Amino acid sequence: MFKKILVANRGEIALRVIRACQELGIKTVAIHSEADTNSWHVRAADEAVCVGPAEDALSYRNIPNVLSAAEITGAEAIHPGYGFLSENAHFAEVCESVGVKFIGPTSENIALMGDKAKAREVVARRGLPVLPGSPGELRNESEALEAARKIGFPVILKASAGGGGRGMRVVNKEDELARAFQAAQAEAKSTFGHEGVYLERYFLEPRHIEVQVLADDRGRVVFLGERDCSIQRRYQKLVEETPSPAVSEGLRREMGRVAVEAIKAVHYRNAGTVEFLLDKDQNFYFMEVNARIQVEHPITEMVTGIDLIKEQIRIAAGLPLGFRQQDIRITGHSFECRINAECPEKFTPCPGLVTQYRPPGGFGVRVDSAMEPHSHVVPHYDSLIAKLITHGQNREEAMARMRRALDEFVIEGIKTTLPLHRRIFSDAEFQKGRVSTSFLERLLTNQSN
Amino acid sequence: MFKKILVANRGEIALRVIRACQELGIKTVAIHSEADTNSWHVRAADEAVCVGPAEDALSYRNIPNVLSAAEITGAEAIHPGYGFLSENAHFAEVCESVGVKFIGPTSENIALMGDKAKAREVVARRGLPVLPGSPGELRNESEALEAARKIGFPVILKASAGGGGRGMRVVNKEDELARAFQAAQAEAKSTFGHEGVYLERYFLEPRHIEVQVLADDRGRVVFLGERDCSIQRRYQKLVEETPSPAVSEGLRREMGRVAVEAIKAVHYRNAGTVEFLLDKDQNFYFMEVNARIQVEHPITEMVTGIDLIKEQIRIAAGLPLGFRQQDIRITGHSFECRINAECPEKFTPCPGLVTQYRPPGGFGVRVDSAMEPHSHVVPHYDSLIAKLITHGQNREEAMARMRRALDEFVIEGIKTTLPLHRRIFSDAEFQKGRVSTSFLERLLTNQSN
Amino acid sequence: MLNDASGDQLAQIQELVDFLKRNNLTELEVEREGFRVRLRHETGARPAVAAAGAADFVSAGPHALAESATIPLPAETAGKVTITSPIVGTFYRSASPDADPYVEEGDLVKKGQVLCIVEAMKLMNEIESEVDGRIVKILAESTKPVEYGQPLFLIDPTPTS
Amino acid sequence: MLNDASGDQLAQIQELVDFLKRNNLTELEVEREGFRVRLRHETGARPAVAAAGAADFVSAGPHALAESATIPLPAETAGKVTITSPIVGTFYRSASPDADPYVEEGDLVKKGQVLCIVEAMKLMNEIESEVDGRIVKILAESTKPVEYGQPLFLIDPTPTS
Repeated sequence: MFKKILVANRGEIALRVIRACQELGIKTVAIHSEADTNSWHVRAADEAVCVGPAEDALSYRNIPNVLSAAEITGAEAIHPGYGFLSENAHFAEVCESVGVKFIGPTSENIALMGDKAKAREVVARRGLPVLPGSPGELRNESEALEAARKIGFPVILKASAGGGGRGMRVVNKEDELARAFQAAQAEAKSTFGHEGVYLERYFLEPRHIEVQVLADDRGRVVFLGERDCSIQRRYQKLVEETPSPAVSEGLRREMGRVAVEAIKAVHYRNAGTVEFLLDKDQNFYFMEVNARIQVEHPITEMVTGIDLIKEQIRIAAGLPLGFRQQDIRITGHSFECRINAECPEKFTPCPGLVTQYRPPGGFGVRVDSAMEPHSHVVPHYDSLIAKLITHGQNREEAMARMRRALDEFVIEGIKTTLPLHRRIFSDAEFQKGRVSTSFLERLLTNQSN
Repeated sequence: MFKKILVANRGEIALRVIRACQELGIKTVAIHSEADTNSWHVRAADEAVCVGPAEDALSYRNIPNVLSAAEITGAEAIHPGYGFLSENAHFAEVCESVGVKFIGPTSENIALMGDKAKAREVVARRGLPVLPGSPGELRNESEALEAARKIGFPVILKASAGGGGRGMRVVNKEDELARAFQAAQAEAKSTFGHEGVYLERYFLEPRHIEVQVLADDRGRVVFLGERDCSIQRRYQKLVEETPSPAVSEGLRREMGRVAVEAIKAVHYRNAGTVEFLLDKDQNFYFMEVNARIQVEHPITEMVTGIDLIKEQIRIAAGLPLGFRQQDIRITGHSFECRINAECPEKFTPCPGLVTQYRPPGGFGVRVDSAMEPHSHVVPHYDSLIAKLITHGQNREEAMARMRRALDEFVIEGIKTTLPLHRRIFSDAEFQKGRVSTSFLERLLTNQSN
Repeated sequence: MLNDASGDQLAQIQELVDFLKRNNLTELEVEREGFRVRLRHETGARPAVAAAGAADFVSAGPHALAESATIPLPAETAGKVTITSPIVGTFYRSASPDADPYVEEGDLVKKGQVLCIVEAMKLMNEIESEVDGRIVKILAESTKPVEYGQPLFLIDPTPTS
Repeated sequence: MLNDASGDQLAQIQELVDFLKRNNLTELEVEREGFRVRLRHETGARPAVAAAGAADFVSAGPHALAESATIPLPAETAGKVTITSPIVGTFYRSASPDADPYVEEGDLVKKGQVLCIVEAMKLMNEIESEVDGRIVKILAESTKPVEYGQPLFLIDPTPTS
């Protein structure tokens, strides 16, 4: 096992990783920018190294400085968290070349998963259900048209290098395709520096279901149930739950089997998430693999009892998984709310001084946050300031607990998405579990009426 | 189900009950003394009534004012928490007579359980293993001597009406008995107003094991595993865990069976705890039934997923238990630390203004507390200010998590038992689970050497 | 600052208090030309938390009542005696629905004279005046619940010359 | 200060409050010509938390180093230029173990002159002086790790007359 790990991140996920290390008896090194000198994650770690100014490109994403920090502190491994360098294949490769263990998938895994069209092709070759789409990047409009005809309209154009909703175009009819293709290419080029675009079937009101997997060095792969991430706003998740109210026990086993097959097909290692789209007729389609620990990993921990960060570390240290598929038990139900420092109507970031901070407590309530009373929310980074997670014996209890915890949560001085979360949890359709990825847009539209 | 419940308590347990009510959609009424006007439990409730000045005899224990508060607010039921009026048979009886539901055992249950010698007699008559002792109160020295000879020395004299270590005397030899008997009687009289004294076998280094039970109106009784409460100082518990490292699966079933039999023997209703003494040879003896929810109930909740306060409310509302014995699953391991506002060396209360307060967070950590930043710990009440509870897949993980959470817990401005808890959790014998009720005294003695 | 008549001074101190709170200070001391003001504010979450808590909190029941009851200003109470409820119960100004109120505002009362009834658990508890004096204000509403310590009457005591 | 009309006074106190917060102070007392202002601000958990946290925190590594390094007092730095490390790495005062240090305290240096090396990932990064001047103080220890922004040299710049 490692003796010292450098945590190449900030905020709640840095603290999350440090806590796991502390519980494993592993020393930790925090890195930080000049804007984060007083942050909790810096104080929580055994050592801390300033790696650059506030701009993340010069600090948290500064590969030479991050690696130097590992070198001068003698850290044997780096946990990248999510975001920043977590899905940077080059970084994972450099880590490997200088003998620092990258806690995550291999650089080859990251590179392949980063090319979504190619990843899908590999998985499809195994005979697994893949979202109907073009076999790879589309070279021109006529290729796009041919692929769209085969798949059937409506279709959606996406950037190969993309994510987060950027560079996407829904096309309902043939005669809209040419213009949309050009626009998508241009946006992909300008946003991601790569104009590659692919195309897939567009579903109305689908659910976003993802399956958590763990894969060790010896080829053992297990899945830990699914997460329903349908509550999104412009592809940004706001609420997640597990189990999904739309997934039966049989469907769960089937999705799990496909996820494990897909992971094996791409020779994936460490923790990963297989994303599926679930249509109204309970058909599911492989979309991609998220090659990192995800923001919403805690809800899986709540229902399985398995500490995913510790498992990531154990796998990276070369240890075999300590359990088999049949050992995994899903107990109860869990929700997560992502509390962002944002104006709840317009979702514009709202940094500032937190004058009052009182997280909720009690049975079945978990808070993952690096906030403290009098914290400063700095404007340079992601606006996620706290993850509120509840667990209950069933969906109803976990939901009632979330409502109670949301009411109890006090954050003063800045605007947050707490009021929106309270609104979601008092919505009748949400309470019944009848949601799709368009739920939130509709809720917000009703609000303004 | 009740529409409105009055919570006749303060501090963490009042907030605990209010949270359960909120999750059940039940309105709450807080009561408070003049010293607690700004307390969290007062603000958390839907309504609040001041019931008297700071002295608890005139406020939290003031039966007319507490019942009037229920009357003027239209509360249909009263949850007494622990302490204060929770084991006052007269109060339970008055509640029943004025048509307010007392959430707890019947007044007859409380009266019988309050007379420990008699309760033990009733249980013994069922053929259950009871701590060897006098069959009831001892009228004089010769009765005491006769009983002691039958049982065998060493013996311990205890006040029938007692608790918390007051009025107890260990007697090693026959010629010490007469003087000890007189002293115990006198102390019982002066402390509890009743000179009744009984006698029982005294065990060296026993474990204190208690079994949580739930009993509904229809006679169904289930047990929810045991709690090991051996870490005590002068009969005040400081750390509890479940499952007990000293209890095998077979022993657990057997203790559970005896606990359920005992509960049925005394026609007990609602949540209760059957206390056993476990000797070094794995013999266990019934001691008493605690006729209330206990401070340490959260660890049972952590490993069973069952919300004991909600079950208390459901049972009081006349609902049958929603599960059977075979539905109860013990998952993982849980510890609780009682953080008191006390000087950690001498255990003298240490009230004052809390200048900094930052509870720990993250996976497997639960904090039950009504503390907030800038809270005042008032000197009038119990010094318990927070319960820190951890859960893990096994004892090792729950323990590592507790060490991590204890390190993370920041309470400034007052002295607390946090340093002592950190010390207990880094003790090698404790880590191995090799403890008895004399563990803590020994740890404290070693400290001063 | 602070060198005018006392009414203005209060306004000015209020300004300082607002300033203190706005800036989340815990202590503020200002001294000038023989005047010195020192303010301390236990920042504690009180008002903020209450605001963020359940909206129901001030919607119903005796708590709301206590909040909205006419709490006399410090200036009004100077030299006056406040009669508070010694128990929790329901406040009645008269012995029965048909009877006249025990006292009205402006009435002269004697020490030991019954001012009202607080009913608790079907028992009628007569509340007596603690002083000789004149009823300045009745602070609770008849038939409404009162909590322990809630102000019921403000009395201007007769000088015991 | 504080001898104008009261509105201005508040504005001035506000300035002090901002100053207090900007500098992360907990207490500030200003006295002038019969006026005195004292401010306190419970800044939050910083020092307390550090004290309550892991003892290891200041026991090892570059953080401890940064803490214990000779950080010049404000008075010492007035008018001086601090050369900080632009990267994370290991500080060397000379090109090789046998070589003489690039500079010593008291040396005159030219803008662009190499002052030291910071080694990172086996690469030797030469750190140059940003000004002409005299080395007042060397703030880091040779062969020890330095973090981004850590002060390395204090230079008294030559007046550019």
